[in-house]
Amino acid sequence: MTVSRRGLLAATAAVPGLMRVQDAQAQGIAPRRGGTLTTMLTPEPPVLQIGVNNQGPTLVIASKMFQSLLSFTPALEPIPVLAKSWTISPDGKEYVFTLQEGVKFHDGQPMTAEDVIFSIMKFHTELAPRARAVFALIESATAPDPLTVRIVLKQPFQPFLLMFDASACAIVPKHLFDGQDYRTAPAVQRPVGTGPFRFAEWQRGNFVRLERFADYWKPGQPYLDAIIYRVVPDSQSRRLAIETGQAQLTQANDIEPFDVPALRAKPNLEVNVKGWEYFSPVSWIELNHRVKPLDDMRVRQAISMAIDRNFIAQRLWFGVGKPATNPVASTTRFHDAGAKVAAYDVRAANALLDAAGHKANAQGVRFTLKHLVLPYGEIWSRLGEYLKQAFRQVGIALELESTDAGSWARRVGAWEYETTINFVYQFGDPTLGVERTYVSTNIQKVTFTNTGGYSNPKVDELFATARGSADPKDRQAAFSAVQKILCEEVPQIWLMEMAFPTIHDKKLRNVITTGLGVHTSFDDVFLTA
Amino acid sequence: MEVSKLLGFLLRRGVKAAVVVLAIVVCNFLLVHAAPGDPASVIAGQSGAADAVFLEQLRRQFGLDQPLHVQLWIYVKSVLSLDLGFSHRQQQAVSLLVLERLPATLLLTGAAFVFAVTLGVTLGALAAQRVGKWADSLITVVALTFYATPLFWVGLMLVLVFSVWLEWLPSFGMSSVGADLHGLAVVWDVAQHLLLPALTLGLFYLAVYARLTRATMLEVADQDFVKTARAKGVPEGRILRSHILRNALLPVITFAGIQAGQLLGGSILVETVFAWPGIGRLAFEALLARDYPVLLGVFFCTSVMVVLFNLVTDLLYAIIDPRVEVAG
Amino acid sequence: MSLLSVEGLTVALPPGGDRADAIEDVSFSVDAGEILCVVGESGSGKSITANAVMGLLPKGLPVRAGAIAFEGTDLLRLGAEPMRKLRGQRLAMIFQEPMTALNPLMRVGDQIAEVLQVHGAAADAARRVPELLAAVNLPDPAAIARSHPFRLSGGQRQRVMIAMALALEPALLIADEPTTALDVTTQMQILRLIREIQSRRGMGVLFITHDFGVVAEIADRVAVMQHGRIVEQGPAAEVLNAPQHPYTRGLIAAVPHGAAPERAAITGEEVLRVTDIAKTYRRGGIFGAKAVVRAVHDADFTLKRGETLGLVGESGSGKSTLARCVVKLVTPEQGEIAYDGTNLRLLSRAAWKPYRQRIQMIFQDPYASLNPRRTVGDTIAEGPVTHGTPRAEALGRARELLRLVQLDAGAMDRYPHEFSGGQRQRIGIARALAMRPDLLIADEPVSALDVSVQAQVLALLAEIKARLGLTMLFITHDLRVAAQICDRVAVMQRGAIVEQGPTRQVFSAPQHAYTRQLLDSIPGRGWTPPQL
Amino acid sequence: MPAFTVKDFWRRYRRNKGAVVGLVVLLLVMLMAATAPWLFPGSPWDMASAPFLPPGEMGMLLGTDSLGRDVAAGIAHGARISLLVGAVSTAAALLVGVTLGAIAGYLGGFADDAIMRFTEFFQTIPSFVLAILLVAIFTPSIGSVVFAIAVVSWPPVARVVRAEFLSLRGREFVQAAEVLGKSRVSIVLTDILPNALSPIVVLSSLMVATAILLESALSFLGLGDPNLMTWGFLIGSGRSVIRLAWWMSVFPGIAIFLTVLALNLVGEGLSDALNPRLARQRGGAA
Repeated sequence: MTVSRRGLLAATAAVPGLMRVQDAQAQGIAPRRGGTLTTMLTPEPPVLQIGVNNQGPTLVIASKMFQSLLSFTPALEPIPVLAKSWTISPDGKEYVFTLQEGVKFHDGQPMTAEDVIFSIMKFHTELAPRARAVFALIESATAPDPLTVRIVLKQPFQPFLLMFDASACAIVPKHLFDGQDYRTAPAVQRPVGTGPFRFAEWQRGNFVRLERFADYWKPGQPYLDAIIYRVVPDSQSRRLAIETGQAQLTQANDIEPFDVPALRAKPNLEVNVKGWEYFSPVSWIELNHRVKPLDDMRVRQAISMAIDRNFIAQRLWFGVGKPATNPVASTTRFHDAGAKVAAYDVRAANALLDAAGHKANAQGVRFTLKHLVLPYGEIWSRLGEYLKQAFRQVGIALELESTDAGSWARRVGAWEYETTINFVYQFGDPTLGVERTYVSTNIQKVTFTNTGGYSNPKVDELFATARGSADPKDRQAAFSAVQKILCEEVPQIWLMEMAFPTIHDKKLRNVITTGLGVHTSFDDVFLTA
Repeated sequence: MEVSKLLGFLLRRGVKAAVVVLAIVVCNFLLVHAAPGDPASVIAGQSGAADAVFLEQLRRQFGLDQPLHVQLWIYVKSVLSLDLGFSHRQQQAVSLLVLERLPATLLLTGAAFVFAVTLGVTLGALAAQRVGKWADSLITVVALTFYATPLFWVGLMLVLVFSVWLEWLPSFGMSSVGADLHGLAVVWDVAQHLLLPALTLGLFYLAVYARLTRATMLEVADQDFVKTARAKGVPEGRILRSHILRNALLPVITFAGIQAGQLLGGSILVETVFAWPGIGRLAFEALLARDYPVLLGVFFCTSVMVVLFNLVTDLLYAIIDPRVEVAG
Repeated sequence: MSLLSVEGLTVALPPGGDRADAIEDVSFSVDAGEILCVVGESGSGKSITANAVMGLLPKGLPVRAGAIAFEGTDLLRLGAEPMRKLRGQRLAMIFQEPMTALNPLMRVGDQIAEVLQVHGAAADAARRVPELLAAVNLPDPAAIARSHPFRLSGGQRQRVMIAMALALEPALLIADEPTTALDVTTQMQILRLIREIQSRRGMGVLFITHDFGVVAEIADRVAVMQHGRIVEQGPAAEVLNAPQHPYTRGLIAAVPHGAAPERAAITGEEVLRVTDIAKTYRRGGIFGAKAVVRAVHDADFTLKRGETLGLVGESGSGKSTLARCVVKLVTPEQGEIAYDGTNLRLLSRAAWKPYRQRIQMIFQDPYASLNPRRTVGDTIAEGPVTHGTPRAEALGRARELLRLVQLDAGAMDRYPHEFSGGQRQRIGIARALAMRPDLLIADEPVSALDVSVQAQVLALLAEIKARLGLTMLFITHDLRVAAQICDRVAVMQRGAIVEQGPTRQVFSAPQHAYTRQLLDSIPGRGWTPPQL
Repeated sequence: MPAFTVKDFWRRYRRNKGAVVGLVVLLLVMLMAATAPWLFPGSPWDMASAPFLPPGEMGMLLGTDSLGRDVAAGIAHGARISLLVGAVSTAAALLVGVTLGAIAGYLGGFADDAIMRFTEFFQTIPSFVLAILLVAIFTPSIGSVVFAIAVVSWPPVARVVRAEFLSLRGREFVQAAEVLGKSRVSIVLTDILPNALSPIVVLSSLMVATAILLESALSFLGLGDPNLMTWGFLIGSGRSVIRLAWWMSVFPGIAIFLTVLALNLVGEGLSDALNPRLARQRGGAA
């Protein structure tokens, strides 16, 4: 399986987005120009410039204004966006992208290879940690002509193309940023991209309004006149808004899982949990290995066996998302279905703990652990309460600590916790999104590194092999081996392959067409009459 | 009250208020910075990816690499020159952020305040007039009910009834976005959005005012000068209006002055339930994101408002009650 | 036909009161051009009578029987609206407390104008208000009319009240203790004013008072009330000089005699010497304008063992402040308070403590001077216990003291609210005596008491003083009381002692103009209560 | 200010029917709190049945919540914490408020000025915002919630106590105590404080009510102690599913409402019974 061939294949084939429109047309529904999409946003993003801020809500809005070279199908195949086509050298080190013609920024300036190179080499490299790590591998980036970008890597890096989604490497106008402090440049307040919608108005605390970009490079598109993102901090108000038709779309965290069944039952609404394949967040109980007895593998295994993941998926998330079996999500490349954590078995868990020498006291308590509840919404509090009960069954008293986002991030970053919940985007490839949590070289006092402090030289070695190899087969072998080890040693207790419900009015079409779901440009989204 | 006296009073009170506000600024600064976590770690925690360089960059940019007393000194200096600082998180001047949100809060709290005071005083007066009769009992029971019910609960119930079941009023927001309204239509639109939150916020205080007015009216009605008025043959209605009510309003005004400032705090809950884009929520979100300059800006703003309200109250009091010298 | 004729008026008390009716079978009449004084002690029902005539009885007090005929109309059968129209127009009333009887938020002129407005004479207001204010001898009527009540003195306010009452030239003026809250000099002015206006206009006046001096000063006829009944009525001269009813006789006997008896000069050694004391009150903060009140200055006096010195003066003259300086309830800025040669002013709180046993104080208000949450026994024993006397012994002494002040020993375990005003004052005296003091400071000890009780307490004080050989500093505003009890008096005015000397000498040959003014203002000074 | 015997007091209190009802409700709530471990053995966090059971189904009197926990058990156990939070934070606020108010009112002068400026300062910051800030700083736990509520509730106490002390300080019986040579501490504790108790008692009953409301508001914003079952927590977790399971927030809402109402009624009854002016009025005799 080579990416280059698939990429070329995709490039020469029809664009999937358009295919969907054609599907619609085949059903007798012509894309209709006009109409304003009102949707919501939780929480309100601080700025709308990708790179300066890469939080979820920022990505949702900014992906309408900014584009990158590629996008990805649910199976994570690349789809051409600003890159019309591309080739990859057989040694996996040289990438040549041919850009779309006639692409203009919202300020009317044409987008050229210079903008692409600036975005990669300067803008994102400086601003974004994720880009910085990968783009450090680039030896040179040149523009033989205004519509061609040639990138040479120092070493092969097979997941390289996955970095060219708008969420990772949005193409920004060089002429508005070059020579300035990127974070404070005026363009940050009035974002200028190449996307189908341009920034119109932002009343903080109230709404963000995007309007149709008339000079968009796809003729006739986008179909919508405007998109309004309303800031609605209360989940019940959001549910009301979608129910009463005040909004036509909800995404990400907008709707709490327990509201999903009721909304599924609404005839005018469609509930979709697809569109998160690129991110594929996996949630887990994050254990701090520095805290005894969490350094004991048997204890971790016992805890893992004490958790009823089906209960969590069904009762807490109401079927949005599914139980995790493995550190690599089933939607991420190189997932090995053969590697599985031990099944839910309270008796075995108790036996394991007995064997590990943790005797229960008179109250039936073996030991006490603290749990820092993830402060990202009520559902995580419910999860904490469930875990408290589940741990109790195996004689572990779990003491909940609630906190706010500020304290949570600091404490996890400073390793000042015993257990907590975390969920992490996988970005399509274990090298990009899984490795960082388990390799000992990434034990740092920063969130989203190996904050748990797990260390296994064999695991380090396997991840390194997979990272450096250009051959997917070798990578698969290494990843399979590492998944087996991790399932055995359970450095973290994986809970769910998460998904988020995208709920929209049935009149709204083409909402989820790629593996990025609502984080795409919406240039083919339309409202039927 | 002569003009020179008034000016002197304003000057004295101004100086005093400035000292109080400055003390609050310093205290808030220390309090806010005592909270664990900083904006950089929050951003890192929410970006899905971070590294040490990233954190270091952010902290340097936010000025968090300086010692705390230096940060405090810089902040106090800038506040003294009426510069509330810059939110690096939102890439906006704090004064802009706060001013952008302030009108919404003022509208909400103002409407709730006016509603609570006018209706509360009216009901309280009515109850006092009919003390012991069924109207009094009814008003007392209603007032107690609102007084004892959690604010957010009232909000939820109102939404359930008026937005969900009856579908009369919008359930959240301050205006219909994108409806492209002009002139009076805008006012009407905002008024519709305003009704439920203002009612929610106002009902509690309505109860307070009703009870307070009733109690003070009964107290005043007992006083000698009311008897004097009766002995003069003044009709009961006039006694109520120009003798009892006027005197009973004094404690109501005092209370209103204190409470107007607290209203800003109470609006956080209502702003959350109704997605009202005001400074209460701005502060709450800023707190969660450790956006110190914004949080401090809101605190500064609210304490200035409270001080202003107190000043207005004192002036009003001095106008109504000649006994009060505006001596500070 | 009388202007006002009350026949068999009975007003019920709510159930649970100490008697069934507030007033019972009250009959009297007032003619035009006549002043009828209704006199009686507190609780005798005199105010209720007045309020019944005005139709201003509180809801809880219904009229049970009787008739009130005013100019031939039965007021009790009159509807609310016609009654209202009568009030202020034909019937007017003034009250005891000029401080609270005016609306604090309304200009004085407006309050007077209101009477005219509500009775359909609004057009006259602008002209009449200054006229009325002038008629009650207020200076600069226009300025007064623009003032708020708080700007006026008590006397001025009472004049305003009278002006308001007279606005529509009523036929009957009801005055409910109109001078009780005023200083003697002001009281005399107001009494004269009422008398003068009444005779000029031929009004009928129903004058309620508890003070026989006032009665003697102003009354044409007198009705004496006790426990809600009129026990005696008749022409003033008759009732005052030849009272028939035992109650009236008792009351009149209790009135202090204005004349000071001849007393032997006290020759004991000097106990207390107060020199060069100054106490100044400052108001206003750092930013506020300062107001300075010189409460005491130039008030030197000495006190010999066994002597009673009376400090007399009107309210605000500084006599209480001076007394409080002596016991360090107030700390003067300068001066010397030499007690047995020690300057008390300079002593610390701890160093003062031993002197607390030797200098004690009796307070004015029998209701406020006892801790309501403490039994009488504890109250009396508290002082000795504080100074180290064993509790049992202190309680034993308290029991004795109760007997001394003529209270039952059963009072020990009861609380102050179960006692009458006079009884409480006795408890206060017992508390002071429990310390076995040799200097007693009595701050208006009888001014809050009814006249009969007042006489008893004064007699008790005199007896105890004589028995225990106490030295006493006696503060009073009532010159008749001072005359009766003091060996020497010192007259205070605006913080300074303007004259002092043996009581008889000061009373018979006052040197200072102010002293003369005070003496002239004693109500009923022309009347010598008969020896009964 | 007259002192009352207990009998006297009860006679006056009884006259206010609402206050009697309030007292009965309050006693019932206390009884429920006291007997919760017997009424609903085990932890209120236990999943007792299927989630989202409406009231009455499968033996669940008040229904179950999103994890199948018994709402009735939650309310009974929550009563303990809500009352505890109310009582402890009020006690703490009283301690601070009474101490500061007493010092300010009794000593006057500079101490008074300094304390009152300090109090004003606290009253200038909107109290709810301050409470949120404090809970966030000290991380949400029962301790920090109680602390935050106490910090924002003491200023009114200090003001009331100061006013009382200021007025009582000048009373003659206090001066009498002074003249007897009693120490300052003894005067404050035995002469002034007992006579200032009435308004303090009335105020505390209302403060307990306010504290319960504040705790629920903090929980509503997700700032409650995650280990403790409180009414605030119940509503906080129930409000987002209010349309799916109305009983989850309605019943704890009613519990708060009734308790707060009862406390208010009791407060009013106390105020009537302890206020000599009112008592006199109702007594009738002029």
